[in-house]
Amino acid sequence: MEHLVPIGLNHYLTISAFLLGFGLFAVMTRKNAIVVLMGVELILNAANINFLAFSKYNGGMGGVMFSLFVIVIAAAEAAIALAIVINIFKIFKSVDVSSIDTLKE
Amino acid sequence: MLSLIVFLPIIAGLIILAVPSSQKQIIRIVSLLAALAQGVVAILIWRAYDPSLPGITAGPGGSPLGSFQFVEKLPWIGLKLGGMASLNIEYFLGVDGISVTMIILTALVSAIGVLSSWTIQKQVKGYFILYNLLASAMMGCFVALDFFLFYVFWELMLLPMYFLIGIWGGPNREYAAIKFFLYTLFGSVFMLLVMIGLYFSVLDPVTGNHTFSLVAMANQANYIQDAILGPHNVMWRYIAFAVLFIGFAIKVPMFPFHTWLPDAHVEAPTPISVILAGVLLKLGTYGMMRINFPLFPEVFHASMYIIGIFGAINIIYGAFCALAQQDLKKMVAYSSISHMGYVLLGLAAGNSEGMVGALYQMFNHGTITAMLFLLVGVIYDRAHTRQIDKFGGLASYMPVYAAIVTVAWFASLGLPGLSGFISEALVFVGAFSSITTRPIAMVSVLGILFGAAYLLWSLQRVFLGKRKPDAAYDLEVGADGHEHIHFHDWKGKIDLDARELTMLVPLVVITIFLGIYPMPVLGMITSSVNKLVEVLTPLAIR
Amino acid sequence: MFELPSGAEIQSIIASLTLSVEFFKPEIYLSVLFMLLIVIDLVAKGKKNNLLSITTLLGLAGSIYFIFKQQFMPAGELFFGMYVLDEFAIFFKYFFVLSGILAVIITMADDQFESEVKSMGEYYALIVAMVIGMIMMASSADMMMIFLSMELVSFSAFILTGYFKRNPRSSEAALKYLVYGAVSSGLMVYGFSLIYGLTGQTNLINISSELSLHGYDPLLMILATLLVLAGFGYKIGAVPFHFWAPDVYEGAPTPITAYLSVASKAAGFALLMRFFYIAVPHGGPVYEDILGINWVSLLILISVASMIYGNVVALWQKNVKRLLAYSSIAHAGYLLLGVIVMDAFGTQATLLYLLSYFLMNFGAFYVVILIANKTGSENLEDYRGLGKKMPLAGAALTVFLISLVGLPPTFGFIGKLMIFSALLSKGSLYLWLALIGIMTSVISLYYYMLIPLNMYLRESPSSEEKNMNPGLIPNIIMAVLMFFTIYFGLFFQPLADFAKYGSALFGLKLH
Amino acid sequence: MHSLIQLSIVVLLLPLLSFVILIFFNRRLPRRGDFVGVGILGTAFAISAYIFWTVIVQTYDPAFRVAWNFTWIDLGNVPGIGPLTIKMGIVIDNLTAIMLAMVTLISLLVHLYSTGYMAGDKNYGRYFAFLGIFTFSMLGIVLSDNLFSIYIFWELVGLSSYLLIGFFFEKDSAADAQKKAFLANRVGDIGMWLGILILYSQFHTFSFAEIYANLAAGKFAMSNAWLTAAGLLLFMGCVGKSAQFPLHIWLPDAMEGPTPVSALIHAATMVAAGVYFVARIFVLLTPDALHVIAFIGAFTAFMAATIAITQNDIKRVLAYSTVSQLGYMVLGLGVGAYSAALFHLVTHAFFKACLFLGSGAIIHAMHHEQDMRWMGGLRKHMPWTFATFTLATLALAGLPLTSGFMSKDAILAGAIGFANVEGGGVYYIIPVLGFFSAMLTAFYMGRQIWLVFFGESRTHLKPADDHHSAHHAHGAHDAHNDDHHADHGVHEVSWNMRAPLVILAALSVFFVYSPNPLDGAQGWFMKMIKTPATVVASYQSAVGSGHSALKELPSAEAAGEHASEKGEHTFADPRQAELAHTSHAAHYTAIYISSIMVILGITLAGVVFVFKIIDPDKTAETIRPLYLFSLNKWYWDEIYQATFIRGSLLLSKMLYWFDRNIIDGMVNGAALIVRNVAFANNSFDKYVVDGLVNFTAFSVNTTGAVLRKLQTGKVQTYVVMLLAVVFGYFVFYFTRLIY
Repeated sequence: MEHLVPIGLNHYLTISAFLLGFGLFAVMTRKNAIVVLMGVELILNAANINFLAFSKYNGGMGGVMFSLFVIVIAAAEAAIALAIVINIFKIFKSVDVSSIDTLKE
Repeated sequence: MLSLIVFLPIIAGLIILAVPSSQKQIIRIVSLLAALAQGVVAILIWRAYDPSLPGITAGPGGSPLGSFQFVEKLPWIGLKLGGMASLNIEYFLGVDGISVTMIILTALVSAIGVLSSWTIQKQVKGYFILYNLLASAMMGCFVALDFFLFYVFWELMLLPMYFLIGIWGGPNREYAAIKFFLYTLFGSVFMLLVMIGLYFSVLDPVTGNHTFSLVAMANQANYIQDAILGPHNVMWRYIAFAVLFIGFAIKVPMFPFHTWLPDAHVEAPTPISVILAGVLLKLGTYGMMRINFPLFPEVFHASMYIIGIFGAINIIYGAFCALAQQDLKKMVAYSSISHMGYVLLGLAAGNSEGMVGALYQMFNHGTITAMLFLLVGVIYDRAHTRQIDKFGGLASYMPVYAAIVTVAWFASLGLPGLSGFISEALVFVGAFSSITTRPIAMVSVLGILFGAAYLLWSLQRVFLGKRKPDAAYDLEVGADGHEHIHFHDWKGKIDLDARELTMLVPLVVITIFLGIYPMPVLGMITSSVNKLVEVLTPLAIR
Repeated sequence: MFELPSGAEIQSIIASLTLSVEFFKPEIYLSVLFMLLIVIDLVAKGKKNNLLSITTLLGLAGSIYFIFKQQFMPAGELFFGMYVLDEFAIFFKYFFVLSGILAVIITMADDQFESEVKSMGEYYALIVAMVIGMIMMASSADMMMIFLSMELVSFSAFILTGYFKRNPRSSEAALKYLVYGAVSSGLMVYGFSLIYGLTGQTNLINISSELSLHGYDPLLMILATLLVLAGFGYKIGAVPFHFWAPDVYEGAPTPITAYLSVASKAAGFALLMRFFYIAVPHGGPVYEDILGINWVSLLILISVASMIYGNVVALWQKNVKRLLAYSSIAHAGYLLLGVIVMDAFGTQATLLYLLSYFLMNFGAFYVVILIANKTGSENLEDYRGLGKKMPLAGAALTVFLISLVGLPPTFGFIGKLMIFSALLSKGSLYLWLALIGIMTSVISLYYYMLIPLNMYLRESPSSEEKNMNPGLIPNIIMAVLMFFTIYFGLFFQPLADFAKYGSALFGLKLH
Repeated sequence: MHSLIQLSIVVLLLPLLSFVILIFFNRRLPRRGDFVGVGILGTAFAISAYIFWTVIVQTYDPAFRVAWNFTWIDLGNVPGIGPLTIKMGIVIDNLTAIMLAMVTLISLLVHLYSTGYMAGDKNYGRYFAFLGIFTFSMLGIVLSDNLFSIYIFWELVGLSSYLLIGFFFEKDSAADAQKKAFLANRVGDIGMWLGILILYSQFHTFSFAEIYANLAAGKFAMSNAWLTAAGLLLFMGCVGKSAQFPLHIWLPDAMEGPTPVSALIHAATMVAAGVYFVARIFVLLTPDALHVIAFIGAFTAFMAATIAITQNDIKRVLAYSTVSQLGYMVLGLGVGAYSAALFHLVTHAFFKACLFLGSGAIIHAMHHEQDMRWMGGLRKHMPWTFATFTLATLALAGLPLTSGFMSKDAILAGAIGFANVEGGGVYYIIPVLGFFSAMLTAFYMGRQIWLVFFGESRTHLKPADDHHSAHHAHGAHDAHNDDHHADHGVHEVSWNMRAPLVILAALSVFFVYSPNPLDGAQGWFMKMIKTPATVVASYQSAVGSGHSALKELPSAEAAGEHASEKGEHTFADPRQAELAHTSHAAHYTAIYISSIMVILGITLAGVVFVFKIIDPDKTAETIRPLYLFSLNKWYWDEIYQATFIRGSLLLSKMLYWFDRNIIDGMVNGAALIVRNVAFANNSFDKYVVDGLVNFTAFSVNTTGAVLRKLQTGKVQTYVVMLLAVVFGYFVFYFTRLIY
């Protein structure tokens, strides 16, 4: 087992970077509003991982606290978002983000 | 006293604001009274003015007193700026020879403007409110000695003018209004930067703070050596001078920034044309004399030649364009471009004769052009056209009108015995005496000829000869067997009526009197101009 | 790995908390107001909208008292450095409360609410919530606090934007706002996390000391700052983070548009200034040696882009609300000019400009609402001939627009004057910025003047004589706003002094 | 203040008074107030006669001079110059006294005459008012002691002539003529003004006395060429007023005015003002300038004479003869025959006025028929006119015993002398032209007398389609009978028109001026008016030689220069002494030649018109090109029309186009293009375009158009762009960091 590299900061950071990338990708490409919002969640969680990893590696509880708050915020955001999306669906009869572009230029 | 003369019209405007808009007559009378009151104050100032005090720069001890007159100096804004020194703005009014003439001119022209506004029927209330606002702003520009204050008044003129042209103007008024607005604004916004730059470069000798006071700025000793516009920053000083000059030149208007003027004039209602030509254009050259040149004397001295050339271009170019006009009012507009060229030339001369001539030309052009526009308005009211070839032979049927027109036209072409001549003569004398502008003067003299050409030609086509076949009026043989003239849908008097005469006669009298005996005006300005020349001449030459 | 705190520690913690509460009164008060409003709404079941609005007005007005009391308290940290109380914060507290009040007033004047929604319900509560959030934004000294308060503001804003549930434009605006806001705040948080990683600190002051102490990896730092800036930029609606703004401003209920364009922009600036002045090193030798990585240049870029983009695109707008939206982007640019100067004078200029913007923008939107009430439209064409029909509104709008252009004798001119003075006080260094500002403001004159042009110079196609008088109270309010816009244009001493007072940032003396 | 000065001021102001009274009140006064005009002028003449008496007869002193001035404009203490004022003033010397008397007298006579001639005109009162202001300004010129006031009155004279030429302004021809006259004069005035400016820029004064003093003291800092230029430029004023070539074109057209006006202004006084002015500035004219002046004078005299031969309009003949005679005077000044020229000025004034008034009487009698071809046989009908007219004609032709003879011979003598002094060669052109013109003068005057007074009346020959114009000479030949112009009631004019004729005729007899009919030099005039000492030569000596102006002068000149350097100033400039001497010597030769010439001319006229030995029409046909050339006045009008007038009008049109399209377009930033684009877009983009005038609307506008496309309305694109920006900026710094 000793030939296995212990999991270090870099691994966390890489994962969070990937998460961020996925999140942004989802936000940019997915048509379905719900998926877009999931992308946003991914972004936030990427941040969370960073916070936790950093707080693990350079001590201090700040990161942990921060990530807790981020999670809470994410939840609230999701609630509001869903409410708005539902409202959108009521009106536009679709949740296709890319098709909702009456306001432009 | 100065505050009074500045704010009288605004007070009138506020009163009018209270008057219900149906009471047109009351509104008119209120503004007329305001204008007359302004005139009275102007006369008082003129009487009480002491020609011996030079003005331009501070008197003994760095205070404006003893150099300027009727000084009113109150602290207005005194801010502690974060980190920096404080921002001091003063409510600082005062007159010297340069401004006192302009004050009188402004009072005169705005009073006449009110009279000629009598015919305005559409939205009288709004019209007179804006008109009074404009009158105040103009007056303010001439008496303000604090750059900030000056700038406020300067910008304050734009909006009323914009609406006065835009709402009460001719068919193409929107275009003319917006064009006027943007040109002049473009000219002035950059002035703002220069103003701030100057603020940071000048210290008030008395208080030791930065100051907007033009009096302090006019004294090179008050500049911080290596401030942004201090004596060491030669490049920036040149740029600042150019920026200011363009800003004022647009108002003058100087070629090639003049194209707003014909449009504005053609569209504007008569009284506004009168104000525009009578006073607003003067603000450009006044600004040069009060701000642009004294603050940057060495730059001025370096650029006299260029300014002179632009003056010459204005003179001749304007005259030629006037020669080509079919619209009488447009012709007059171009003629004022040409005449303001004389002012520029006189300023470029940089010596007393030239500057006195320029200032006097400003005054005379104010009165004469006002007269011209009023006269054009008279015929436009009657015939609803200004096309030169739509008339002919009017002199036979409107003798009084024709007589006054002849006086005005000849005054405009600089006939001796009428005020225009003396100023033009002085301008030429000055421009020729200065080595720098001598060749320019030689060329500009042609302006006299072409001026005569377009004026006489138009005079002939409109008033002499016989009625043109497609003229804008009919002839009918009256009861007494003589031919009479008849304008379509014009009920009023054919020849000038009382109101028009009351507007025109004073101007005619002034024109003739000042043409024979100019000292009443010259006496007031000479000492200031001499001082100005002294300020402008670098020590090397002095 | 953590050991539980001893009783003594807990004692001290509680003590400091109770101490902090002393300095936290306005926020608490406002939170109470917030809940009160919800309760009232539940009780009075939306029958009496006036009841709600009046309560809100009084409540907000009341909060001024507490803020006023805070003026005499010593500046300092609260809640373990999470939160600060300083002149800067107090300035913005006043600012936000007043803007909240104005937002309520405007709302009361807007007839659209009758047609669009049954009850005002939580509307006013949310406005108050926004006020709280923004106040906290202005006073938070810790990244966590920043994030929380920002989200509080954003969420309330999302809901308010979509408040007209049955109106597609409103809902669409809400969605866009939401997505865009979520993404950019997400990026911001990620940036925060990176900074945390660099420094191990969340408190701004500690961060800056850490950074200047140990230096940092410039690449990571710039990335972090960019991400953070994305978050702030989205709040202040500056190019290139502005994309949400026009759509949201157009779609949202007009009072909310006004509110967002003034208040939440101001909150963004509060954050921006605090963060850039305190957290990240700037000025001085500290950042000279870091391979020319220069936040100021970044801000310059943004502000220039905003000024040009906002003004140029506004030329093409036919809808007044949208036109004002673009103009607000441009104004973000002008405000940034003040920030760029990075000294007390600059801050003062920015704050003063915010004040002027507050007056004239609210005024403009107010008149727009009144006109929309009568004509039911916000398109330029429908403004034709209004000058005659609603003389006071026309005059007022003209004054506000002139002020927005920045012509004397209006407050807007003073704002511009101060900004440009601040730039020129640095000699010819920022002259070119001032030039761009001047040029663009000449452009802006054009599209602003289109509105008076239509109102006065054009005749209205329909000459039917319906009563266009907006009513007594609106007229008075308009008149007052107009009066102040001009009055402060001539006698701006008190406000300028106030801005000077506000420019003292958390004890640290700006150079 | 000298009593004469006071009187002269009164004389000066009286006509102005009459102008003011008449212009405002003529309709209220009986007879439209003509008696006011006549009365006032009578007084004025009486006073100036008194002045004349005191100056010329009592103080019989060539050097007599009184002056007075007052500060008109005070420019205060001018930096670099010190106290600076512009003064107005009056100077009275012999010349002034004579001119005063002459002007007031002729003016009075014309007033009197006009009461008959203009009777019944609807603007009768205004007419006298205009005469008044003219007399005022003319007297102003005469009395001025400085260039500035001369320039002022100069222009005022131009104004009054403008007003009077266009008195019948309903006639387009009159309106054209007045404009033409004013503009032609303006051209001259510009030159004059520049000349004044040159002198002022040196001495900061306008006063003759001071300028001459400074010049004599050699204070003229510019090169001598500038002085010549100044002289010639000042002379341009004379070219304009005195209708010298190339500005002579206005005078004939000026005959559109009422005939008495032509007599007063365009024959006797105003046109003479130019000569008077040159006399005033005579002392500062450099030899070079004088040469140019002499040649211009000679050429004008000759050209006008050739034109006068073929004109058919009775007034035009006189007009051209006036031009020709003015040419003589200018020639005289040019050759240095100072007093002779002025002498001719005076004599010519009287007999030419007489001729014009006579022609006026004829026209009046002929019911405004002016074409000599339709006159004839009038001597029976109007003997008085005939007698006076003939006498004046003889004077003009320069037959002995007339005043014209003396003055003209004096000039010609001067010309010969001049040619001798200058050493012959081209300079002999001047006397030759002079004599030849003398012959032509005799010829055309003979023609006129014959056509008008002798033979049978040809009124009935007048073709119907010929509208009073001398231009359609060919209309003369297809004569078909209709007698709508039958000469019913051609009769002698009334006394108030006859009296002036008689007086003026009397004044063109020799003994008025000199006891000796052959030598004017013995007359009081030549004794009183002496050639003044030039200030140029002394300037030479003061500044030292080496000036181009003198290099060309012959040895006599150079010798004289040294003389003057030694400082004997009997004649400041020895050249003048030389001239005086030679011209005196040439006196009798001049008499002989000119008499021969005159007689030649008259006989030729007789041969052609009286005895019809040579048929004028046939000769005209044989030398048709020459004939037309003369008839069409050397085509000057056409040339000017084609070049200057057309040219400047065209230029003005071009410039205006330039203004509207280029300048405006440039400043508006290709507004045209964009406006079209804008019209396509919507109604008020036009204002977007023109609104953004000052920095190239086009670019701004299109950038706007492009940028707004970024706002796609799709939230995801927004996010993409956001990230793109962040990433791009990041990459930018990344690269900055790596390299």
